[in-house]
Amino acid sequence: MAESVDYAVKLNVFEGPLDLLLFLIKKNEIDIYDIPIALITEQYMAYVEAMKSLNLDMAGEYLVLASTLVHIKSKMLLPPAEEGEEQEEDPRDELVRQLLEYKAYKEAALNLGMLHLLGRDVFGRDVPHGEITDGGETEFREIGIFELVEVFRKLIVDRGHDELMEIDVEKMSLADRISEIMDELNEKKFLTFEDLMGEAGGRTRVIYTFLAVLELMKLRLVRVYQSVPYGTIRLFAAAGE
Amino acid sequence: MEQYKAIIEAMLFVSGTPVTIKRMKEVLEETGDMDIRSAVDELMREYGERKGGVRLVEVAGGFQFRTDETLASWLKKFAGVKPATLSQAAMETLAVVAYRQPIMKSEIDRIRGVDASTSLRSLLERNLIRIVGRKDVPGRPILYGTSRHFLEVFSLRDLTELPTLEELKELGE
Amino acid sequence: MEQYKAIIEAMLFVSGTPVTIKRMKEVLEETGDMDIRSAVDELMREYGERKGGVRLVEVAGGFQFRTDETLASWLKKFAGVKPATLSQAAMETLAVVAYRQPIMKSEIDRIRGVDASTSLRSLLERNLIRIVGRKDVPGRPILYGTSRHFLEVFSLRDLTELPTLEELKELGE
Repeated sequence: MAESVDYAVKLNVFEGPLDLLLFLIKKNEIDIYDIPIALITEQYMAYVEAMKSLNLDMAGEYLVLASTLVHIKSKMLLPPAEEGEEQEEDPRDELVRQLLEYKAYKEAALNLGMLHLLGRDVFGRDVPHGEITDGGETEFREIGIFELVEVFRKLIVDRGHDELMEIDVEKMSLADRISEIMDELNEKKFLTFEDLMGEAGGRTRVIYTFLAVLELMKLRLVRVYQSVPYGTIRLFAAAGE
Repeated sequence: MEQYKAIIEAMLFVSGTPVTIKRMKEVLEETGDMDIRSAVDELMREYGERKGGVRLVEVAGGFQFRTDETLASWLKKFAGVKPATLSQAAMETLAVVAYRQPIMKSEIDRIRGVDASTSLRSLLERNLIRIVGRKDVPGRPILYGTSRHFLEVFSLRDLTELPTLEELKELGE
Repeated sequence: MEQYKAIIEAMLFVSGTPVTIKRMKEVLEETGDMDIRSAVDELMREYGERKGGVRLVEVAGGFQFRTDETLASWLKKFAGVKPATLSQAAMETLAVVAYRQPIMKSEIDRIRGVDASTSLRSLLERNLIRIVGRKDVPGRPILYGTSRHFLEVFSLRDLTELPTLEELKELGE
């Protein structure tokens, strides 16, 4: 059907339900602060139905907004508050606020696109390979956290090191504490268990300190001594001079 | 031309990316910051007055020679490459990150009304945004911000040069 | 400046390699060979008279902007103060150390499938990783971990701010 095709073309250009709603408001030349909910809901639903009938891969967000619209519509049908009662909020307020906010960023995106883009409007010099590099390592890249984790992911996922998949914040907390304890052991001859726990602070940190000591023992990076039962526990760096 | 000015010009020329005053200073140890800065300003003026094909611009905290923007179509023809463009979704996500940084993903999703995963990934891969830390709330969600490369690509000196968001003022944010 | 002269200047600027008159002609279709040649000559003269850091020279049948040869030692110094970048190999090794610390070299080699000696040395030199200790087992292998400087370079408060693989997966692939 010709009309459906028309919808399909348009649907592809919407960046989401808010974008579709803004389009309808503009198309109908409606005041955004006074949206005729019944009309807009009807039109919005027509687009959503068209998407469904075309089996377009429709994001669930479109349906969420559809139900919000229906909800607002039903609220608007309720009789207005009696004189003297507290002024009720317009059921459309939250939606209007959301629309205005989205519209601001949509315009901001357009403004960004109008700047002089490197590689589109202006061009830098294509520095020949080796012109200023001093030989040695060939490929250089800018350092960033995303690059780091992405490199790691490629290494272990793409090369099938499945057993290394899990990384969680707990593991990193442990690594952090281990490194702190080893730093301290470099400066002092030994540390008492009380020293470590005393400086530990919050409860999670106490747990990580304890786990870190166990891990260090397992790695044989520290030796732990106690002179008498229930006496002071001392940690020594195993590799100490 | 004074020698240090010629050295600055040559450094700017061989570097593909913006060069900071600090980096110039590391090379020109005996030249003061003020002298370096005024030589850079002179070069900017000279290249501006020539009205040639190349300009010296201040961008991303440094200085870089770039072609004049009126010649874009000719240079595209010369290089024969189609510029990589960002999708509308990615541009919107980038705008939200730029104006609201540091910001977590859930907040971007809320503002745009759609899931921002795909655009976030593509922006990270293009090094236009970066992970800047975690928010101190339960779950410690990742916070995103724009990168230095973002300033470079959008020809901005720093974030204060972003075009103002008129509508946001109305919202009182 | 006449427009075609500015276009020629811009083409020569963006190209890392010498550009022939023929190639310029392909872009400037309506400009005659003679006009192109005389614009190039004018540019050569202008850059020569300025005595700046850059010259336009005729080389290998084409034309190329090059830095003045008397500035070579300065530019070598400039190349030496390059901002922090890492080779792919070093980046991989750093990633493995960051996420698997404390870790032995043999384990890094196993994960990367290649010998990590060179990248470990360069990371140690750059103070991005450090020796955490020696494992008290036969051979007493060295254990590596990231340094405080690593946290600074990546603007991390602590290691828990590193994103997890789960979080990366949420962004899609």
